[in-house]
Amino acid sequence: MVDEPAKPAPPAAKPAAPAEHKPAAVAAYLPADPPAPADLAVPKSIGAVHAAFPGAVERVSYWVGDWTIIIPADKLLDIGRFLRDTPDFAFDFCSDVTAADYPSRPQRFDVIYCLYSMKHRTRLRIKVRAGDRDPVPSVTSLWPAANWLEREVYDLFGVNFTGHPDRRRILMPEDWQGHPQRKDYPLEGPGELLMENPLDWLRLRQAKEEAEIE
Amino acid sequence: MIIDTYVIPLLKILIVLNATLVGVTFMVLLERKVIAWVQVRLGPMRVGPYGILQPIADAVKLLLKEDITPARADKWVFTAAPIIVMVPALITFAVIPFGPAVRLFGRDVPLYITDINVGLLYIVSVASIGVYGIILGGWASNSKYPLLASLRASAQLISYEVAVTMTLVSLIMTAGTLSMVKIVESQYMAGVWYAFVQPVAFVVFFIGALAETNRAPFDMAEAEQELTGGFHTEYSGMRFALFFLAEYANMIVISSVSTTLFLGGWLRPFPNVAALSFLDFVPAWIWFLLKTFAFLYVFLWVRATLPRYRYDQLMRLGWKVLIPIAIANIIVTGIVKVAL
Amino acid sequence: MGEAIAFYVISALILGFAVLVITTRNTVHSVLFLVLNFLAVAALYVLLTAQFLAVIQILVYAGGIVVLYLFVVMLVNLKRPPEVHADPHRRSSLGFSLSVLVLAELAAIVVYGRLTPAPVAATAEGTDLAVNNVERIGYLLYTDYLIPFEVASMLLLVAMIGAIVLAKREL
Amino acid sequence: MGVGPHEKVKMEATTPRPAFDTEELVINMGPQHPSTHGVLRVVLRLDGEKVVDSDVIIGYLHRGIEKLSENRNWTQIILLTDRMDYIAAATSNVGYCQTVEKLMALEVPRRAQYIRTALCELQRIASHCLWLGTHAMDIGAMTVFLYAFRERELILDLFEEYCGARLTYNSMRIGGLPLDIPSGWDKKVLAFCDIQMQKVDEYEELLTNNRIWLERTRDIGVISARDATAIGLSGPALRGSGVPRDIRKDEPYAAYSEMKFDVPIGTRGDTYDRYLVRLEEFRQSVRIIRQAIEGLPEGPIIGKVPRLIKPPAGETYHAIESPKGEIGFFIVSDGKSTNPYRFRVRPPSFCNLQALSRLIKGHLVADVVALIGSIDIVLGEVDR
Repeated sequence: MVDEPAKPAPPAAKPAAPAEHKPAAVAAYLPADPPAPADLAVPKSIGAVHAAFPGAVERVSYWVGDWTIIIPADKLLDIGRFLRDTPDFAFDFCSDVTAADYPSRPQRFDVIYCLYSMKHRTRLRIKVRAGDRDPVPSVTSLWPAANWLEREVYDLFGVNFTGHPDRRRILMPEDWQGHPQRKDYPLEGPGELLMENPLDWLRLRQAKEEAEIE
Repeated sequence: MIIDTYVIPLLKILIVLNATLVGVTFMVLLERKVIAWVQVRLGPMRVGPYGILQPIADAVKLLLKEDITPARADKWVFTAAPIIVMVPALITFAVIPFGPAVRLFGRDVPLYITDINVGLLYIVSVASIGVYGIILGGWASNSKYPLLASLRASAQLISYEVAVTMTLVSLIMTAGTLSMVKIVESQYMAGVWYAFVQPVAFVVFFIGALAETNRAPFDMAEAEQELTGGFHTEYSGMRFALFFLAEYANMIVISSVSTTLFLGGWLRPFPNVAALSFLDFVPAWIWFLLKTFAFLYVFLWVRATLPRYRYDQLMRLGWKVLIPIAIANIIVTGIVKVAL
Repeated sequence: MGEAIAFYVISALILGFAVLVITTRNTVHSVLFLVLNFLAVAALYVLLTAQFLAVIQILVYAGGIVVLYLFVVMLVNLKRPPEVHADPHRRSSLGFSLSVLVLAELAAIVVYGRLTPAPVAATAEGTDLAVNNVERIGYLLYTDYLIPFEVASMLLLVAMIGAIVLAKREL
Repeated sequence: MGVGPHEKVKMEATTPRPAFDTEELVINMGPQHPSTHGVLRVVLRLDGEKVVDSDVIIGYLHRGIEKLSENRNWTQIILLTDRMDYIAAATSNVGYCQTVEKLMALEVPRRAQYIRTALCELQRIASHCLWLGTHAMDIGAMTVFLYAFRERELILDLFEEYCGARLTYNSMRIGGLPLDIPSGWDKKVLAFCDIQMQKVDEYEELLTNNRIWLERTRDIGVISARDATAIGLSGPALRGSGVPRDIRKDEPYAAYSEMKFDVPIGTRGDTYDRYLVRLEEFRQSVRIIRQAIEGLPEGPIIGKVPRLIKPPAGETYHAIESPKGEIGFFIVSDGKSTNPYRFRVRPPSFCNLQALSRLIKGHLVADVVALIGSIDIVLGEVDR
């Protein structure tokens, strides 16, 4: 159960999925991650990450007062430990781990870690981009709080967390097929059936519509 | 002759049994009302004026409910358990003296069914049989929560029985008799209720009584918040009602016993003060009932006020506090007896 | 007359329950028959106007000891597959000879009882017995039977300490 | 232990057998259990009555509010947030509305901020009342339950008068409030404050120095400040461990920056400290409500909000202090559609519940219910 790889979901552009059930206009959106205005001082934690891990930070973004850094998944544990253990910023509280799905991008998931420092009362967001089956290291060893949060992200998005002590579904039933928070998850009909065998679902739906017409 | 040996005792048994059963059902109402008043509620108000007929509605409801026996339960034991709980609670009343002899239709009729010379021991031993119903009820249900609860309940009953019996020993030493009637009479001779002679024993007995009747704050066995309802979780209908009634019957028993032992039974307050002799105007059995109800009220009051003990704390209280106190009390009583 | 009927009925019950105790398959049922057996024995004591003994019989045996049996039986799963019941080490001959011995002892007691007349003192105080039951037992325990009584109490104390030591190994 | 044939097989399989068979008992607490506060399921492995191991299973109330919100427009979501922490629905409303306001850079009028503050604090009292009642009930003090519900009823009446609903209020709008307070409402709130202050003393009389209560809560479920932070506790559960963290003070929202109040913290981090912290929060909440109502500024109740709410593309995380802890909203807007691209709630009950397994380990069954009560969860929020 624990080591079972993430359930492979169909690629985003699977032709069988009925297009009218996919909010197509929404799915095309890609996060802007706007860079910080030049006249704004970058928090010292971000500066320190830049210095300690040169070239690791892919992007620094600022929007309505929130700072976000985008880093590659393989640096996540190192940077996370650095941010947690360096007393100057001490991000010891992981308030949230979540994800967002952008199916039109090859690395479709943004895995988002919201950090908070009890000592300095500051927040920082870390983003990691990951493809469907790309491994994302679990940060449970750094912040035990991430345990259930990562389970939820795995459950609802199917992000492939590696090294998680107890990777099971948490909100959905254990035998559920597919990951409902993905943007290509159908909004109506038997979702698990569609995920397993899209043609069956289409036939079923067709039969139902025909019956209604008659 | 026939009347004295058969008719009168049978009539007395009939009256006491029925009065007890009615008392038990209304005890349920009293409990609901008293706790409701403590909690600024009204309690049952719908059936009859002020909900006074609620017990009847409850009884009808319980009688008409489907009587379920769980699959793979031990049918015989499952059926027998509520009876085993109920019967000892009722037959205890055989030796409880409600009052002295009164003259009725030209005969001296004592207001108790019988007076045996080991009355107190009889009550203790009969009460100890009731444990079986609880253990077996939990076991026969073939379910985990009732089993856990019945283990708790029986361990609790056995432990507190020791403490209660120990306090009784010191009381017996004071009274010099085991007969319930003679204990009351000796309180009359002494001119004082034994609650004042043996205050420590009284307090220990009261705590033990709460625990022995599985009442709050010692109601682990039926802690619905923990064990979903205790040993009678799987019971329904009339069989559940028997467990339920037995608990209240036991409360009445233990209150009557404490009244008899510590509060002077049917005696009026301050039996030695002649100035209060106008109180004799009230019949003796009324005094008895008043004291018993005062006791019962304290039971309810405690339940409405206190949180519940945890199981291990309860056992610790029983074995490490109450039993040593009771033993010390016996020793002190003995020394005082010898010294005087 | 009535007394004799009661005696025979109760004796029959005692023997019946005793047989049921060893023949019943279900261990819990067998413990329950044991309780009934004890209760019947207590009834027999009442018949002999030994109320104190009857009450103690119920209190100690039915109400105390058998409850512990029940605990053990319930908690230790004794429901085994049937082949376990066929004990290969069963010593049928030993059991048989032991029961013959017990029978012989009982017979000896009966014969002895017939030969020696009942003590006069007991019959003389027989009327008093119903009233002074407890006092008489107390008196006897602390005079004639003082040593057995004290030995028994020592034995119980030892058993108690042993139980505590067994249960609380980390003391 | 049991009587079923399957258990026999298990016993024989475990060879060599010890002198005494000590089997562990697995019991299922919930999802149908009186003190799991809804549909929480805890699988307990017991040694006697001691919890050896446990598994907390949730999801029985999962309604997919996050997914649902991605297909509702921005205003409709307010109503969904009611259904999460239905004990303090207005607090969830405020959290969500403020997040959207942050995304849209909307200015909320001061009067609305003050009323929001008062409503949030009323909700905190209501939520704590429910918590206190059920917590005490779980430990067996049944009267406190009804006393606490009596006061909660008064709050529900106040809310009914304010917005017409008693449970799911839908009482906020993006940019302000839908309704101004009815006339005379402020006086009723102040009168309620006086009542509540007395009643808190009454609760304390029943419990705080009660010997049995002390024995049941002292040193039960102790968690150090460091562990509590690491495992993600927030709200009173975290403050009970001695971490002085309160979003109302640290990252003030609504009108909290103008309010004077203290943040109570515990010292030992046990159930009793969490209890004391919440009881003190009753008093602090009353203090805040009095300030908010007495200093209520005049003015509009809703800011300049466009008719069609469509925040510019971007994302933000905004957290406020709900009665249970940090309730955070992470919202991604694509700037084009009238619904959020991603809507995420950081539910405090969910994150606090995570600590349960750890807290109950080594305690007895009776403590399990005390600890479920002590971390104060609402399953509607845990499962969303």
